Amino acid sequence: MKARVHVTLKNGVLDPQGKAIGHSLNRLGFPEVGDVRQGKFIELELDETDKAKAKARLDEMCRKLLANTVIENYSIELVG
Amino acid sequence: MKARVHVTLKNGVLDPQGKAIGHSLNRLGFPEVGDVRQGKFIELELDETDKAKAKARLDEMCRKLLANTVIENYSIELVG
Amino acid sequence: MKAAVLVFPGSNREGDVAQAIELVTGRKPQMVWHGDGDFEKTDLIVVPGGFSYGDYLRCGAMAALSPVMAEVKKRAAQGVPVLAICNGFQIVTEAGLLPGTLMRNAHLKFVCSDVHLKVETSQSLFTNRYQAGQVIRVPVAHAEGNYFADQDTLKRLEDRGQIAFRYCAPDGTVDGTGNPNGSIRNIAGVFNETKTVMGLMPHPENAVEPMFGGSDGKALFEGLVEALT
Amino acid sequence: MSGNGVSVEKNPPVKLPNEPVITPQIVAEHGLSPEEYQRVLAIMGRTPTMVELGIFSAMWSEHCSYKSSKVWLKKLPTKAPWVIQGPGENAGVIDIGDGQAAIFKMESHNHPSYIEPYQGAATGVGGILRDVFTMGARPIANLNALRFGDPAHPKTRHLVSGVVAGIGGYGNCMGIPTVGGETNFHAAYNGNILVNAMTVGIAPTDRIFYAAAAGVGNPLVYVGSKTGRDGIHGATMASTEFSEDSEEKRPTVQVGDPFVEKLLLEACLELMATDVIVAIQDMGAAGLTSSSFEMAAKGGLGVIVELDKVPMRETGMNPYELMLSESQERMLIVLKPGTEEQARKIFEKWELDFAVIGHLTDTERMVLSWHGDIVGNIPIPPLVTEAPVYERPWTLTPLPAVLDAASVPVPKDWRASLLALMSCPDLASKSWIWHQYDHLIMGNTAIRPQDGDAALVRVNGGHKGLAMTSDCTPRYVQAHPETGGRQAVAEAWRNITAVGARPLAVTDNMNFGNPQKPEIMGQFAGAIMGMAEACKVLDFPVVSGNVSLYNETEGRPILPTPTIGAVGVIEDIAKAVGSRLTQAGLGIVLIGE
Ligand SMILES: Nc1ncnc2c1ncn2[C@@H]1O[C@H](COP(=O)(O)OP(=O)(O)O)[C@@H](O)[C@H]1O
Repeated sequence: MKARVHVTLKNGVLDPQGKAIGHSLNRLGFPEVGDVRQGKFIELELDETDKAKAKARLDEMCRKLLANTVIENYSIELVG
Repeated sequence: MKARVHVTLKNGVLDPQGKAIGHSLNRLGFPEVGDVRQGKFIELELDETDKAKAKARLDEMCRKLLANTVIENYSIELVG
Repeated sequence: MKAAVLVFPGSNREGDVAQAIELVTGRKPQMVWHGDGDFEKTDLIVVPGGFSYGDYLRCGAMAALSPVMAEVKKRAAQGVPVLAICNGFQIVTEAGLLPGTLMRNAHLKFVCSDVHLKVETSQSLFTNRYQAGQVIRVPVAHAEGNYFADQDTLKRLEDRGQIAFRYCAPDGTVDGTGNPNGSIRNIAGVFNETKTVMGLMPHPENAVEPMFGGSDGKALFEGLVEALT
Repeated sequence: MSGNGVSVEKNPPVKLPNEPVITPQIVAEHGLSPEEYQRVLAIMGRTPTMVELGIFSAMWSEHCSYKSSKVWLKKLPTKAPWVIQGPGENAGVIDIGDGQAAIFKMESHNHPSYIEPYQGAATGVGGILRDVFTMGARPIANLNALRFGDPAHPKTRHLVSGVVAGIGGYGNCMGIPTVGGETNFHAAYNGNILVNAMTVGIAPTDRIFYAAAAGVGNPLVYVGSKTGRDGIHGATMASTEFSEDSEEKRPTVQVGDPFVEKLLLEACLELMATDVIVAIQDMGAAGLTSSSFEMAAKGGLGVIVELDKVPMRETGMNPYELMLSESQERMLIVLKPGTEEQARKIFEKWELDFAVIGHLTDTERMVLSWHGDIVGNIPIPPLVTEAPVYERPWTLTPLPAVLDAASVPVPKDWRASLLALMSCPDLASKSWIWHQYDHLIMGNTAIRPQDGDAALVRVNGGHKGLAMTSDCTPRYVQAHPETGGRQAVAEAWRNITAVGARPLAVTDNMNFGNPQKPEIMGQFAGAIMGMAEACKVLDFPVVSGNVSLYNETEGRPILPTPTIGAVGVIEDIAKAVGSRLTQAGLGIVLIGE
């Protein structure tokens, strides 16, 4: 089974990367760009066939390693 | 309008970060994790209402700045 | 030799390289702000180390699109030599002046340490004061120095003698032990086809005085002076 | 301008929409005791507004007011002919000859680093760098003193890797070499790690900048990053009640942006090279509150802050949040009149925010306005003079019984003992840490980590060098605080002299448990007495420092840890000596008792 995890900064947490990207785009001739936020996107191959179980395990992985829940949110998606 | 851009490494390009995450997960007690790839996820606010136009502009942003097309692929999604 | 050192928001080794150039030439290089698309004529352009634009998104990506880099590309095409160090190397690869790319170090950590380099050729502006095969000691300081290029590119680089330096053990053996970041084929620095542009991750500018990290990097600047004066 | 200044003083503040009634619970959540709140009422002569309460709470916090430690800190010697500025400014300043000054300080970021190790440590480095460059110095070196829990504790690995990456991440990007520090492990730090960061900078002695405001009518200018809801003062409930959308406005961890700080450093130094600054102060803990308050108080003046002019990162921010936000990479400057445009140009070149947010008055009051309404109006002098100061009860730790050396068994296998010592985490090589720090940038590092008892950094291309070190052995301090405090100072002194430099001055970081416990207060008092004695004997004044109390988890305190940072000078750096054995055949000599 394949899983996709998105890790994003919580609302209100400063995102220096996103800010810098937004600035650059504006400067490069894209004035229509407003707020920009950058997150992580992680794709994992899982040796697991049970969807519910996979989801529970992924949740644990996110809390333990993939996301820093003090400042980040995460979301999990199972594909195929 | 809001847009979401995913930037991922091309197949065949080594992904040290993904590999390290995979290793760590294995070590932390998730032996079911196989290959891991890490990409970027960028959310942008756009001051643009025309979908086709927005898409074309985003494509340009990706080629110019957001992705390094020598090693990365990108995909664009418009939301709301 | 007249030199120009570029300065981007977030550059931080521009002073180090300016100091090294002053040490060998006796004159201060011209410092060029990233917004200056039009700067005085020079014999050498240096793209220094640092964290241009915070190294956000991808190292060097935003700097590569600055007005000054458009001008650097133009002048490089006319044959003006470009020395690109560390973040500078990342910037010029993003700008397409050199092939390949610099990825996150294989161990994912920033590494600051002396490394040994094997000089691959003495046939260039940048390396004429060294012997091919010579081992020199200079420091590295980076988190994204893991050189990568596809197999075709690598073959082309090797065939045309475009590898400048490789990481090695103190005795010159090129293997995993001397490689600080996982670079493919231990590549530490490369040339463009005409060998007028050189990019390298290590910092020869921080190895120009015996008391401060050794002086193995000094010959690089002396060689440039000799070739360009 | 101050034309409306007079009438402004008479107006009672306007209540903001949804402003809660101040209850004893809200007061307690602001960390004020009932007795302290009575002082607030006496000073104000009325019930404070929420933003006013928040300001008192911040200014009278242990962190800003030093209420438990002040009486003791006075015992430290702070003077010497070479001291230009002792404690009381953003950092200490000493004369190192040739018209140059060394400016340095140490500061803790213990609690934030435990919650979010990368950002906590990174913003700790950012804060101490600002303290030093605010005074006009270009930072030339960083050090850090770290204490973690037992290496076998499940959280330790995560904390160590995050803290080290955060310190490196910030310092490396700023381009300041991190040349030294110390790292120890002990189970007493399992739930409360220590992250103490120190910065040393250099400035010309005639170009040092201070925080005291001057000149009625002079503009108050905000520069740097925008203000967000970062690390808003502990009063969670108060600030959520204050807002319509509590999830959105939750107080959050401060995130550092070293890239912006690098721009801020260059912009400030560029501005300092002109002649337009009257006073300058970084916005550290308690942000806009303490910076504006301190500038006005030190200058004996008043200030009007127009909060709606503050650059904001988020929508819907209110005065309470703006005054208490701990967003990073911000500075407050008082400019000479009419120089605003000249200054603005510099900050805009560096792509930083710049806003005139108020001006100085002669009223000795801090007046806050919000879209034309007065929302806060506090008299400044009594908030300083009437601030609580506690002489907390203390019991000195008695001298432990002397251990009889004969009672310690002689090791059976010397080789095994040596290996056991060398592999214990406290003694093992720390190269895995300092290799992650750029310790060579600037090209002035003459003695690198591990190559000497102190780091040695050349001053601006000349022949002079500065030696620096940080030292403390907490288990000595625990056994007997006075001896431990003395020993820490003596060790720092020895380390400076060991590289051939002359020790000049000290900064310290007092990390202790809950001062309301007499035995903890006794540790603090003992350590101070020991330090004071050693500093006096060695003519080694304390010129800056920081106190971090309440380092406890579930009632269990950390080891008492008075970290000593020291700086010394060597006239000819070529004469320095390291500890690396450079040549075979040389003799080894043991000196001392
Ligand atoms: N342990 C100490 N020893 C000596 N001076 C101290 C100590 N703790 C604090 N100080 C001094 O008290 C003043 C206030 O410290 P602090 O609040 O940390 O400064 P800031 O908030 O401006 O960074 C500083 O000048 C500092 O040098």
